[in-house]
Amino acid sequence: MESTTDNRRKRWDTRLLRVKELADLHQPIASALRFYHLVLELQAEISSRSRLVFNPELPLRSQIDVAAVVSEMPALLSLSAQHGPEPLREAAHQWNSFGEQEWIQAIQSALDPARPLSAGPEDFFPRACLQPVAENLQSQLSEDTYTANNVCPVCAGLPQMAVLQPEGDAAGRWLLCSLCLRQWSFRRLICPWCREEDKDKLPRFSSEEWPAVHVEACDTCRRYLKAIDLTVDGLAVPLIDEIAFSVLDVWTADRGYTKIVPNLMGF
Amino acid sequence: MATPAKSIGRGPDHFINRIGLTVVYVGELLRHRAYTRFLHWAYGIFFFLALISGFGIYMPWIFRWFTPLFGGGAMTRMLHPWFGLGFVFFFGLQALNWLTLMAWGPGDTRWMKRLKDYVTHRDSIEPPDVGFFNAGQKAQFWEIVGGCIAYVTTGVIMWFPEIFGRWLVAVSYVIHDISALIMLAGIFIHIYLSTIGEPGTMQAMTRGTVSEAWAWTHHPAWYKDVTGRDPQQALEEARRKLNETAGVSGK
Amino acid sequence: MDLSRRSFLKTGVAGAVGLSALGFDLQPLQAQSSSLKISRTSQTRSTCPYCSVSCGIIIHTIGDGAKNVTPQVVHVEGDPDHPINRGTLCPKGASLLQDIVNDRRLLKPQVRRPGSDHWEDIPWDQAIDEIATRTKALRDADFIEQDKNGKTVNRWESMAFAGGCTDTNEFNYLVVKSMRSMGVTCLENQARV
Amino acid sequence: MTNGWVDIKNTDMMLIMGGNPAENHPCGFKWVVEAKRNRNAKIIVVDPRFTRTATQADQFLQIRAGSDIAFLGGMINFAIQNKRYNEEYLVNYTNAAFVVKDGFKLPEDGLYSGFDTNAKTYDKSTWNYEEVGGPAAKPAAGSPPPPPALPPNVAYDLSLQNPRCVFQLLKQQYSRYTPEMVERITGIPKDQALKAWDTFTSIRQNGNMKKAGTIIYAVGWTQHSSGTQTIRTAAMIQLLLGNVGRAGGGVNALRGHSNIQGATDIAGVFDILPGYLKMPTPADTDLKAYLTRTTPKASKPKEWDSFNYWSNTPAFTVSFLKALYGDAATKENDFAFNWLPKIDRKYSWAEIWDDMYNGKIKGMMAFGMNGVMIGPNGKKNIEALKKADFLVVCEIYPDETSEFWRAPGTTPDEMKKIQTTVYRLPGAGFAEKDGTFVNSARWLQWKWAAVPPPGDCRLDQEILARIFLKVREKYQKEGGKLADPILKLSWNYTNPYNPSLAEIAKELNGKALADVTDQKTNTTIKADQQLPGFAFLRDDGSTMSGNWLYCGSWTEAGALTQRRDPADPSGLGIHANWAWSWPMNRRVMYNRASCDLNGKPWDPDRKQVWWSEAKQKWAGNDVPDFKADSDPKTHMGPFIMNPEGVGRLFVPIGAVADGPFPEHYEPTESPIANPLHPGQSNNPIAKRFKSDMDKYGTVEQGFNIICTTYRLTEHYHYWTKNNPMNVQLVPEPFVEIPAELADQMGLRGGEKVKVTSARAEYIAKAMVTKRIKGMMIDGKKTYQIGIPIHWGFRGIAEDEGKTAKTPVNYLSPAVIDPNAYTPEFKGFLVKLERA
Amino acid sequence: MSDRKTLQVQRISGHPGPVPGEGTQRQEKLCKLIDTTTCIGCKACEVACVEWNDMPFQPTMFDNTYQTMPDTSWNYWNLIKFNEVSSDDGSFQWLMRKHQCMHCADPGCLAACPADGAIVQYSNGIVDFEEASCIGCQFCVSGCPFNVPKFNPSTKKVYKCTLCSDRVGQGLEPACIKSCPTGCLHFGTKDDMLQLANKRVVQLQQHAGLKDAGVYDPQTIGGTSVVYILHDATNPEKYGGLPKNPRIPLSFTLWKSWFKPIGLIASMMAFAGVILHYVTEGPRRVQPQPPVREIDGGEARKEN
Repeated sequence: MESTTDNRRKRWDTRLLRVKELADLHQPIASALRFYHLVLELQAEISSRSRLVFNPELPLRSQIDVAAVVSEMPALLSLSAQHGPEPLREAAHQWNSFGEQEWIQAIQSALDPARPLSAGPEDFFPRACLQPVAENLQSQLSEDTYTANNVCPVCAGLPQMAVLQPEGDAAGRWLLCSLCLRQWSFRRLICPWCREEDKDKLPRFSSEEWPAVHVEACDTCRRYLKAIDLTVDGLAVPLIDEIAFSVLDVWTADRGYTKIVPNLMGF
Repeated sequence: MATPAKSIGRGPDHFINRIGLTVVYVGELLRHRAYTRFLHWAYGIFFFLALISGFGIYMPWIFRWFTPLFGGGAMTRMLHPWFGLGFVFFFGLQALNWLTLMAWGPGDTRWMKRLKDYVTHRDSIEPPDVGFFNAGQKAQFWEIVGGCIAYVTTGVIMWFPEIFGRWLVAVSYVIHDISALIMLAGIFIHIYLSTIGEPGTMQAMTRGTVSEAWAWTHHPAWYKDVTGRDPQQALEEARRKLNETAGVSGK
Repeated sequence: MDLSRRSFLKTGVAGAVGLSALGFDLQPLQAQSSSLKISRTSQTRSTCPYCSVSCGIIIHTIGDGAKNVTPQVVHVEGDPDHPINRGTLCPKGASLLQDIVNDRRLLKPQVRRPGSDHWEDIPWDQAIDEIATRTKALRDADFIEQDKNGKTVNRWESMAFAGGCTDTNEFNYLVVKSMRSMGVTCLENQARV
Repeated sequence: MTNGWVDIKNTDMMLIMGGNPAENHPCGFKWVVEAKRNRNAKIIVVDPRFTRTATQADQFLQIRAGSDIAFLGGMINFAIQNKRYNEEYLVNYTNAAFVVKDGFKLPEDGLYSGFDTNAKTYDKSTWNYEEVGGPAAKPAAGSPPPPPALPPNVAYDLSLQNPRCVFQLLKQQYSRYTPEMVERITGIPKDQALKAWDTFTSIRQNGNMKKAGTIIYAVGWTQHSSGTQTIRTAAMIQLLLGNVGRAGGGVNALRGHSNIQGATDIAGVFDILPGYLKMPTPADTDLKAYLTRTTPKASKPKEWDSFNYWSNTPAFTVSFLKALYGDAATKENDFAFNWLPKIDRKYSWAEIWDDMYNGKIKGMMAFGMNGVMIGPNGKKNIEALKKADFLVVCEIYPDETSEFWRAPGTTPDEMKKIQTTVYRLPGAGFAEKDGTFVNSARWLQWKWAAVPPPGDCRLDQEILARIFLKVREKYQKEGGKLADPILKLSWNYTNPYNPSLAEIAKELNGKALADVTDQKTNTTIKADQQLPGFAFLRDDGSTMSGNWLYCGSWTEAGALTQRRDPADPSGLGIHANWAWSWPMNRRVMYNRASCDLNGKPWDPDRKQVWWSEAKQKWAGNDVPDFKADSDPKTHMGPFIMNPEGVGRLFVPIGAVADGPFPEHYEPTESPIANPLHPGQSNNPIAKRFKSDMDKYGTVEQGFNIICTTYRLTEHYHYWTKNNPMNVQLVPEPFVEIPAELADQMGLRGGEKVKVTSARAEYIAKAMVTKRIKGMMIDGKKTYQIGIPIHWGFRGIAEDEGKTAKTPVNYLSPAVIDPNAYTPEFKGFLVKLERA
Repeated sequence: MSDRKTLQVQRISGHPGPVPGEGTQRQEKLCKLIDTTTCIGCKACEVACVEWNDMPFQPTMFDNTYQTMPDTSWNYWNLIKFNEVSSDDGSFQWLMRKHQCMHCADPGCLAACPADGAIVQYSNGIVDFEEASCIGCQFCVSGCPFNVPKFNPSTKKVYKCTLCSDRVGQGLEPACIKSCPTGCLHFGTKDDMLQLANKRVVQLQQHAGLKDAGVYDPQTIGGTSVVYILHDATNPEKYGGLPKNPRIPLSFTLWKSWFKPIGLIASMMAFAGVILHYVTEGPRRVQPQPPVREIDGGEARKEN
């Protein structure tokens, strides 16, 4: 158990370190990253407090202790109220005025696998609290073999980004779950949303400045995900880097594409 | 007027004796012909080029300001062997030039034994058997000859490490360095003695002449050889003259 | 709960004016985005043309976005998903880019005339027409409808077709169709040797 | 391959012989290493040279080129002597128990029964099974004897004791292949051979079926005058040991090129039609006669069942004819069967060149096929081309064939006399074309075009289509000999001048022309729909399919060849949703044999298929290569493509031309007389050519060294010599020479040597190596040398003048195997001198 | 981005005393593991190396071997060496070894290099050449027990494998590693690699009949960041230039670090000596000198 705790701690430390580093490098997104840093700190704490043992017989989402998640809510709301951008502050104040019942409702709504997570505060608050709890659960499962699923094989969540990792001399694609942050192997050159495989409909946009980030889009369903290429930048922490390159989300959105699921910072 | 030609072993008409012009004023003696002087400065320049570039390689963390003079470290390293070869070439000619003059005689051994007296200026002039070169000069000469051989051998080995192998290079590297250090020490003495250590010497390698007084003071036998006069007598005579003009009686 | 959830159901940045869904200022990002140099890459799954392991490869090309722009191959990588090679390539496969972009490629139809010691360029149409004319003349001269026993054989023995090792199934099938319909018996392929 | 590349990881034992996969298939070889690393699998490598593959071997044996059957026959002998077989598999899944006809004679003297010395052919009537109760009806006196056919009711002896049963004959045949005899023939010291045989057959110690062993080979076996029989010997070992049909087992041919498996399936070769249908002969006067001849009838012990899949030949054939001629093929006109060319002689590769040399062939089209380089006897091919009227070459690089008229050594005067017109058309490279390649594992993988062809290059299909349509146009306008097949050939492509390969792929799969219903499953395929599999093919003209074997590859569900799902839930390396493999996506052929008689997997850890009692069906991780609902109790044989339903240790009635059991024959050019039967040293029916340029060398003429040819990992045939990186890796040609021989010659590495065969000379630098050793062959010290084939007279190094500009295949002889018609590139005689 | 984050300088060449910032960041030692028992000599790693490092095409010549060239060169850092080895017992081996810089813990090149900062050892074990500081003296060539650094006559500098320090700095594995089709190359921390290697050695000893199989990680130079699994670790020489006990010549260690400065000081003593001489003894003047005048009652030294 101790080593698990250590691993968890290490995981959060890496993320915290990276978000700080990137906040200094990417001015246009710095304010969001600084706020994300605070959220990550809180998430790390939530993670250290959550000690559920995963039961492989049951769906992951049903194993989440909603009451425990609710108990994390005040800290997040006060953090958001203090440090969040103006509209989020307002939302935080508003949420503070709700009772626990509304929070439970919101958390359960965020846990509904049929509904994609949205970018706004109504999903931000529950999701920020849920992510570390769900991650702790899924990380108790060993790495699974390949599945063709475009939803998370553990919690059925939709992917919020892709990670390209070394496979032979090339880069294999993994998707990252928007809820439990699990990474699962998913093949290249297929749309993770509509399964389009026509290469002419699957453009990859990359900027010259950042060879390790790509926008993998689909012209059929007009959806996209960003991919962080660890075969180009092995120091990237995909979860964090994906947010740091949100400028590409802006660029892509301007061209009429929609992200499958926005990341926690709402990009 | 006599010339030192016979001591070189080549006739006065030998072509190298006709290179350049040396003006010998009254009261002076021809010490080094233009050819000799040219060689001296030629290898002198190469010596310093090799020295400076060599030290840039020897210890760049101290001598790193040397390398930019030659266009950076790599250029320095590339030029160094050529400087060395330049030095060895010209010094080689000088060695031929001076070979007979540098022959070691019994007087040289005696000179060496009284080296301390020489250093402490015990005698006002050198012993009468000191010829064109004294034993100290000869010793340095032969050290340089030895050094050149060491330089060339070890230098070539280091120049082409792929041919000679790493162990030979490793040894060469040490020999080359030691050789350079010895020569560096020697050069300090050489410069000192040819400038402020023995005033009047520098002229021998610039204009090529020395005063007669210089000659009987430092190389009495040579003085006697070229003028036919006894250096001691000449000294006494000069001293007398000097006293006369100054009106001061010698003791 | 009074929050009008649906009104937020747009994604983070699309359609947002000035602010992201959580309220981050988008202006700096928009400014930055307009200065980016973005290239559009196509990735094509192909198969290494060399040995019969048939390693999967992915060919990256840029420039397919715009019309009238010839795409350029910029990178060839092993297909990471391919069950056999799993993203690896041998020294031949690893240098496939040099095969795709190679200045030794033949670029124009050429003909060497009888007795000549050099190649001449020839327009495609003329080349095709000459070949067809010769083909037909040869067939008409040598086609055998019946053998000496009077059995129908409908064959043409004076023309040969040699197919290569990297011809696709579909091309080979066209060969079989066109050649067999003309009665060609001398149909062979690298597969034999 | 009966199995696949990834499947090699499942093996416990490998015999790699006649192939050098580490060199020629590095990325596939990964799976060999996996087996070694993860299963401690053993590798035995047998080769004339210590190859890159040999570096991975637990045991390496240096063999004389062309003596493989002797080594393998010795292994059969060893396995039988030491009972290294499983009786259940042997008796039930092979024809070991079948009784062979009286009158059949083993080749103690080098000849089987029925040899006709004058015609150099066999009368194969005795090469057959004994029928229970003798032949049903004697032919009436006077009438010609009917062609030999398999008896429907085969006599058998499950105790394997009948002296005429296949097993006993097998035992007798290979009892002559003693370790001592094998040593004399192969040069492998007998203790080494015994150790290797013991190791390989150890997987079947005490008949235990848990382990599996594979045999991996390539053209090191094929390119011999007994090539087919060598491979058959390997197949027999695998049948004897019960390795066929099993994960980690099988007989695995590693093909040398990206799509020659496909080219064979599609029948880009003279002797077959797509899907291995037989070519019609003049005797096939109508479709019925053809189908009667080519459709086998089940031949089995009465109590057993046989699926006899080839009984569907009529459906396959008619569907093919419908694909060829569409509406012009009707029941009334025998589906235009008569328009197909009928052949009664061979037109194989070497024969084509011989015909051209003899002035019989006047025109040639070569699409990506460099005949001058490929040889054999390449100089003859150049001379042949000089006699042709015209040559059309479609290539991407300047090649030797298109420039035969200025081959090095051709004087300007000679050039003036060469009257051949050569068209050189710039085709498209692989990255510019889509379409399917079939790999060694029978996987049809669609690839997509990444870029358009450069310059004025055209897609190959466009070039061919334009030529064909121009010919058709001329026939339309001018008429000519039998124009109908040309005019009525189905060519219904959206752009006929540049047919889309996707359309062709769909045509290959086939579609229903009228509604077709499968009675058993009660599914109906509507007219114009793609067929889901070859079970739906019909012989009444209601279906069409360009190649029945590919039926199921592009169904209504789309192109299965384009599937790219790497999932492998069983972990056996099956990857059922990655592309598509023939037949019907089965990844391991004959996988019914991976189960015991009751349908339970021999090895519960490697479950491929099994009989599901509950569903009364065969189920599996792989697609069962079997009749899905055949209860094991019916005793249907697993080898459904054989009329017997079982594997053939004994091949009846001349399916293999040179004998029902393989016999060792010396290569055509051999340093010794066959120690088994000096009177019949060579394969009696291997074909040699008789032109003045076809010379064959003997030891007496001074050709005393065995030469073999091969490829290097850094190069690909005659292609990468245009590629700077590969040229850098291995810049120049060389000749590998045993150090011992070089010492005798006073030759040092890097010096030039001249290799001379009866046909030509070859000059290159010597590579003096300890990797080839001198051998004692039948008491005679014998040396072998080897030459990689990659250099010719056009290429980066060649154009820079760095090579002697002679293709290696100037040296090799035109002798062909009687079954596969493959020339003997490996193992001919040369002399060696300093140049 | 996080340039060179994992590349913490541990020591640099030609520079005595503490290196600024040395050891401030604890770094895992990195290691490349090469399993020669599964290498098939396919040269995919050579191609990967050439391509990643953008090396120009260079004409090669056949040299009686399958090897691409006789030895690595300034623009060819990674070479499979093919070694034909006959043993006394008549057995034969064709040993293939991927030859490249070993990235020694005690790098002979660094010890030999006089140039300040031309050779850098990072704390993760990578030994890298800094082209800008290289003076092309080639002492590193002699210092290296594996004959790795190679001189480029046109740039006058020395080059070798960098263990893809640029890639490793970006958190990636070296280019060669990922290219290997048989998976005989591994990359990770030294501890992990040694563990993996030892496991494989046990397998080779127990199942492949290779009693002498072992790991090559020579301790005479403090171990290396490139470690081999050998079929026969008792005799690494047969793998072509793999010394059993690689050593750095004393002249590159003792001489360079101690005697060089001492020698320099000794030499400078001559300078001090002549100054001293001038001060205490004065110049040796030409005789006779004019008589000395008395100045302000002081007594000048008279000549004798």
